[in-house]
Amino acid sequence: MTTPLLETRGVWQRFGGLIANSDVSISVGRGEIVGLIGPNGAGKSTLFNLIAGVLPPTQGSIIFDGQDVTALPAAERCQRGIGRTFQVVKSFETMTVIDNVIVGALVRTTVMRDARRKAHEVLEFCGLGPRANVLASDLVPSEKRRLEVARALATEPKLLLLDEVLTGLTPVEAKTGVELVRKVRDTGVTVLMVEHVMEIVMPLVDRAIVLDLGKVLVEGKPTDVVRDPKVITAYLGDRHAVGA
Amino acid sequence: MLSVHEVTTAYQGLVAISAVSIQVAKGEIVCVAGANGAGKSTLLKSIAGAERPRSGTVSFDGTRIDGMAQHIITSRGIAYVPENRRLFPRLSVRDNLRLGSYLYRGEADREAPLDLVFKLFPRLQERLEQRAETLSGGEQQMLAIGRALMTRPRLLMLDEPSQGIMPKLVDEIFQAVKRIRDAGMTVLIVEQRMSECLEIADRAYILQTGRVLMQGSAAEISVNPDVRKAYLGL
Amino acid sequence: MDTAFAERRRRDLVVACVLAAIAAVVPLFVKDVYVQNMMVLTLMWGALSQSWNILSGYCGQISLGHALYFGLGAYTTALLFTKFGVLPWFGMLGGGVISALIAMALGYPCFRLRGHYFVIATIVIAEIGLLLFHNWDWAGAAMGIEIPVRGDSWLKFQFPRSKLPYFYFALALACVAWFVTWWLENSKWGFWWRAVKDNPEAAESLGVVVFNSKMGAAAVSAFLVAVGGSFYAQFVSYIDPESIMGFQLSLLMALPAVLGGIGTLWGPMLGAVILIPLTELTRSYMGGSGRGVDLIVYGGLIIAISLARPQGLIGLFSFKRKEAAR
Amino acid sequence: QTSEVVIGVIYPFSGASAQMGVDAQKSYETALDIINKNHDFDLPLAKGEGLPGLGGAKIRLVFADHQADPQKGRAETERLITQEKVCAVIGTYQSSVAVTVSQVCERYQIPFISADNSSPSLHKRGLKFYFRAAPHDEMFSAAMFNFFDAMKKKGTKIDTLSLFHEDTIFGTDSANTQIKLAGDRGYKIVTDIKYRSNSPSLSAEVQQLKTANADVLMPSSYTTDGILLVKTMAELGYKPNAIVAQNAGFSEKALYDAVGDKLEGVISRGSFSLDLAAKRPMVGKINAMFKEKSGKDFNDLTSRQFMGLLVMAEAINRAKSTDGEKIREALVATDIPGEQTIMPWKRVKFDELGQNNDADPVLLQYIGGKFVTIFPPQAAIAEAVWPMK
Amino acid sequence: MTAETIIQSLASGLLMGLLYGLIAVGLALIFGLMDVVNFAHGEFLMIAMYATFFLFAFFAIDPLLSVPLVAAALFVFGAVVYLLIVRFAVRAKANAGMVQIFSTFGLAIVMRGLAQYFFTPDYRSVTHSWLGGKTVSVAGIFLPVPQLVGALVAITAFGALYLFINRTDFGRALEATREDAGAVALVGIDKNKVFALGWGLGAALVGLSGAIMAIFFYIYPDVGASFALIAYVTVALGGFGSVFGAFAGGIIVGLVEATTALLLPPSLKAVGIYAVYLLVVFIRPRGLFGSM
Ligand SMILES: Nc1ncnc2c1ncn2[C@@H]1O[C@H](COP(=O)(O)OP(=O)(O)OP(=O)(O)O)[C@@H](O)[C@H]1O
Ligand SMILES: Nc1ncnc2c1ncn2[C@@H]1O[C@H](COP(=O)(O)OP(=O)(O)OP(=O)(O)O)[C@@H](O)[C@H]1O
Ligand SMILES: CC(C)C[C@H](N)C(=O)O
Ligand SMILES: [Mg+2]
Ligand SMILES: [Mg+2]
Repeated sequence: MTTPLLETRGVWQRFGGLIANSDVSISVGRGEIVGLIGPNGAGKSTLFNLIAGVLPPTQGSIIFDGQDVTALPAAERCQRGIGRTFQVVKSFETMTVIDNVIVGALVRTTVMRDARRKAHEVLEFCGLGPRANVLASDLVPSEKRRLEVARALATEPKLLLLDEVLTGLTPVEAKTGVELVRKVRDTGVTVLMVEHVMEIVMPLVDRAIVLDLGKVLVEGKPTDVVRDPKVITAYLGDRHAVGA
Repeated sequence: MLSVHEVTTAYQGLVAISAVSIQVAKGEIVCVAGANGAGKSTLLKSIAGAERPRSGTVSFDGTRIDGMAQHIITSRGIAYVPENRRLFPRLSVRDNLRLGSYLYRGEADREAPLDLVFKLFPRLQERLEQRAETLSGGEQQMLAIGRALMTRPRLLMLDEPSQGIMPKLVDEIFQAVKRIRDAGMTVLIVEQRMSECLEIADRAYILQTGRVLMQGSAAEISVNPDVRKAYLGL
Repeated sequence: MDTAFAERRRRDLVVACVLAAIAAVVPLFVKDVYVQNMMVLTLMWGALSQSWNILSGYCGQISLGHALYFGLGAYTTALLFTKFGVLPWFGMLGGGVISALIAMALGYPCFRLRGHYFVIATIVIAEIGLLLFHNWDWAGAAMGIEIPVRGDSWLKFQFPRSKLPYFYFALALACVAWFVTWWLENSKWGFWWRAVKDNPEAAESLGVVVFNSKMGAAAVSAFLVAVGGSFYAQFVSYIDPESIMGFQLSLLMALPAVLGGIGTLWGPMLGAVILIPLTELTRSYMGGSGRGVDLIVYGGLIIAISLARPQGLIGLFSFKRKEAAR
Repeated sequence: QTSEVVIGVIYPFSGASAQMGVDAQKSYETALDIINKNHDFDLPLAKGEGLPGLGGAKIRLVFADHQADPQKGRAETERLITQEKVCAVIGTYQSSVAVTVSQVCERYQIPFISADNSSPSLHKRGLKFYFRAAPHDEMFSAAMFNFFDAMKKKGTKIDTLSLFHEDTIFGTDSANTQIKLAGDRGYKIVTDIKYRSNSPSLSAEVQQLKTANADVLMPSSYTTDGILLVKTMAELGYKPNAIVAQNAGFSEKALYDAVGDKLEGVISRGSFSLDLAAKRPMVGKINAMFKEKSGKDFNDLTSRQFMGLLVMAEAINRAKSTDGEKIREALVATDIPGEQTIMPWKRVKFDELGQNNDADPVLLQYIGGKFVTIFPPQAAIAEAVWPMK
Repeated sequence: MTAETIIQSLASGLLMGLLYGLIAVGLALIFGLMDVVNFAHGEFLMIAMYATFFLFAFFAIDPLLSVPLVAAALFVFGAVVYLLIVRFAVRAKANAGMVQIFSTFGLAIVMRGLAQYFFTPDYRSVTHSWLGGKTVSVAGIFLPVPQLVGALVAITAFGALYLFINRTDFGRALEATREDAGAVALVGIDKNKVFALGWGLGAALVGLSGAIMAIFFYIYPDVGASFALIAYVTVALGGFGSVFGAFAGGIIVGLVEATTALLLPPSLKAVGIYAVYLLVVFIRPRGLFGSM
């Protein structure tokens, strides 16, 4: 295999006395869908923030596409191909859905016509086509999460970081979501996703990384991971121990 | 205890729920389910007074509460945990919880429900001084429920409480809901995780595009073939 | 493609051209100098507010210190002309460039600030500018600068007896400010700015270089406002610090945009068309009493409009509604 | 013939100096009463009704508000000229506004009387339609230094001066003149404090004055700052030997109402003095008319405003026309003897720049609750009390 | 420059600073704690000064006695302004900040107009009062009694307000309402009541300062303008959301002003204040003690 697309090397993040990430070293290969799971507060979103460049890690480095991007600002990382969604959605509330997505598309082109076309494509792809001209503030939460994905996709990322975008869906809707992520991967995008719903994670991801208390607990095939007693105690609870 | 009668609510002319009627009896756990955009949240908002119904009535303990200001409805014993939680982001966990008991300020036992809250969510006790906005997603959900409990509601309304919660805790939250009911409260819960929810619920309603599609006891609903196909994905 | 969108942009342009054309012939019929003066002011404030709107409305960096750029434009022009004989046209350009540079230099530290901290920083910086000019003897200090007027001249852009040339310049300025906004609105910058206004963190994650977009908006905005200031110096032919750099001026620049619809294409112009005549007429026809009635009426209307139409008067025009929402 | 002659009066009627506008309004109305109605005063146009030269036409005043903004002053002047068809304009209190108002008048060939502006630069701009019957700050300041010279001759120690002036055009101009005169006449300025007008506090400024402790304190302040200055001086225990003020605030009733008890012996320049009533009884009567309208005695400003309108009306009457050029010619030919004014002036006669150089300023001293003329000797009715109490 | 000049200037600056702090603290409550901009703050002060003046002129009530009366009157006034105007401005969905700025700016103009209409633009002052003109001098340093009393009132008010905000449920409710006015109903708080009280309280504090100021300052319809900008800067310098910040901010502003007047031409003394503000926020974007 060639170099992984993303690697974190001994990444630490401290908030005052609290250690949100401690010595996290993970890697994500090209074309993979990797699930990042773990208890609430384990440091998953924090790790996303470090990868996307919202914060500089207290310690450690982040290698993307063979280059050390630790010192780069978020915008620059986006230009290099890291797209992300926010767990607590951050839509541009006074802009329409399509305009939200155009902002993303503008990283790759400055020709408005192209950006707009791209945005429409992405919206259709995410099933938000009919909502294109609605103000983002009028969307319901699940739509906003889809908008997050659409926006990130419009930046044509190599790596897409999805932070709980498939929550709050009925199981049937979740299946559509799963298909969507697969389609994304099929266009050549590598996906690193956080999700708590095992019904979604299990069938979707190629590999799962479990964080607990800021550290990598286990990683491996999803079917193996969910059988791991450590993961069951820390994360899944008894029901899933049998159910999975 | 709660009776929603033919309530219609619209957003700038766009009808989100129309002529929805539901009943919740004291001591029940009632689950409301339905697809995205079916109007579940709107229903809760209409009860809580966050949105004003265009027509229909909402009665609580025999008094009409539709049209009342939201804070009055809260003070009458309905606590509402909205989908987006609405914590006070820059206040500490402690202050968020204290504000929950604002209605009981000056009373000696204002912090009484705190024991229950910490028993249900010990994590909160560890994070008392942290600002709410820096909590992880799951922790925020716990705080939102905890804050609602501090208002000592008789009816607790939860909008998708399992969202963003780790599997182990989802169970715990549902168990907590059960314990909350056992502590004497009534619970109206909107959930996508129907199977888990139906396990603890007494009755359920299914909404579809703003109307009640189906209602019945939890047991009936969970074996209904249509529901199994359309909502449980089985 | 999004034809509805393209069509709306085209329609905006057509409407603007028609309005400009109508405006252009009005003074041929309206000969009253007072009314002409009012029209010049309306266009000028419309243009200023439109320029202010770029930084504060689109990019969301509320500045209540734009009087600084207005004053810099006016001073540059007046000083270059009176001290060095440089024609006002160059002064205008020079004032614009100086203001844009200063806006960026100030933006460097200021754009780290958020919310009220930023607003107050802009106020305070403009006040410092005012005080410096107030005490700068070479620049006339409190005495101000009187631009010697020697008869009609396009070269020197002075017309003691006619308002028309000023009117057409103000109209052109308003058109330029409008057009620049129109053009930027559907450009990378326009989108960046609105994204930065709504959520800088999300914008950053989508490749928007937040700092640069603020700097860009500040520069464009300051440049245009400075040209307005230069124009004002020529128009009044006398400037003194208080009347071209005072805090009131910064507020007045923001007011049309806010009342008309902040962050919208048409809002500032609409606001100016309503507000400026209102200001002038209340003062002229009620102010002479000395009893403050004009203030009561004027202030009352501001309260009424801002409460009745918080999104701006633009919302009254239903066909523009989507515009405002966009 | 015209039955009505319209004159524009342009003042600040709102904002920080609104009071000046309101007082001015009362003063102009008093003058109007005298012109339009029959009064037995030895003043131009007092006897008989209206302007005999125009067949008894009455004068009508149109007041306009310039809010202390030169641009608004200009716009209002244009409105007055073009819409209200005024044939003359009077104003403006603030010198900065007088700049633009006079420009407009020049363009429209409408005479402008700068009734109460005191900035010396105003008449030196080569305007043909600009006239000022009253003294300007150079004349006022010269009077002060003449007074110092006279006092020195009598053996009073006056060597050092402290200047204390506000930072707008009035204060700056005044201080510049005083600095120049002090240099010429060999006085030492030990501190020159330029302060921001309407400052919330003047403690630091006053402390510096106190430290310098010059023989004379020379303030050029408007009313607000004047009040604060005097109060702060008392608070900080600063009692100068003498205060010689460049009028403005120091001729306002409001200041004496507020802090009069601390101002016993203060000297201010002025162009008016109620003492004159002793010599010229009509002054007292006219003052009474004004007091009835405004509740105040005439002061330096309101008296100049009063005279401004009379001078203008007298010229229009002689011009027998409302044509601007004709009025201008009549103004150029104006020669009103001092006795026919309410001022201690020699006469009203304009030089080629439109300035009346015979408007002798006086110095007044505030003693026992009223102003007493102490200089120049020919007008004085009392000796200066020096040092002030 | 003598040592005496410097000490006297600093002492005067300190007293003035406490007064600035007192004026600012009402604003700190409205602006800093509720995040609502009040551009009519200076006019609130103006009204308070007029109230004191008329109590003195018509009923011969000494300003010192009118302190509580004026504070109470302003409390009602502030609450009414909130209920009649600001409540609607806060409700605006889009650009609520600007709507607040301009509705209160409109209010400021109306208040000036009304003051001019009813009170005329004349400059007024309270001509004699128990404290007026009294000065104590310590080792050659003069301390005017009105300002000393003002400083005392300021310190007391700060202390009381600090405790009130930080120790009572009302204070917490106020903060919560600022954080998310739409969410307080979830815990049974009536945001209008909280805000009306907050405005009342803020205005009452301005009332305190107005009554004290009336003893030694002149009064006219535009008098607020001189203090408004300083008050905004003071609050921001101290940091939004902090009562203590407004207190510290006031003192710093007073001292800086006095110092600048010694070092630069006094007409530039405000530059010192502004420069210090900029310096502080460039280093600490949240002001000295700000929480937001
Ligand atoms: N800015 C911050 N300051 C202090 N603590 C923080 C901050 N951001 C995050 N934390 C803490 O760091 C820990 C990790 O948070 P993070 O958001 O990464 O968790 P998570 O794994 O995404 O959890 P969830 O699944 O609930 O979203 C949490 O305990 C959180 O409270
Ligand atoms: N603030 C709003 N403005 C306009 N339309 C809205 C708003 N909130 C909800 N809607 C519309 O009302 C309908 C019902 O929304 P609601 O939030 O009640 O659905 P829901 O069943 O809770 O969906 P979800 O499962 O996604 O939470 C949707 O079609 C939605 O688009
Ligand atoms: C004292 C006043 C007569 C001076 C006047 N305000 C001016 O500026 O000219
Ligand atoms: Mg997370
Ligand atoms: Mg919902």
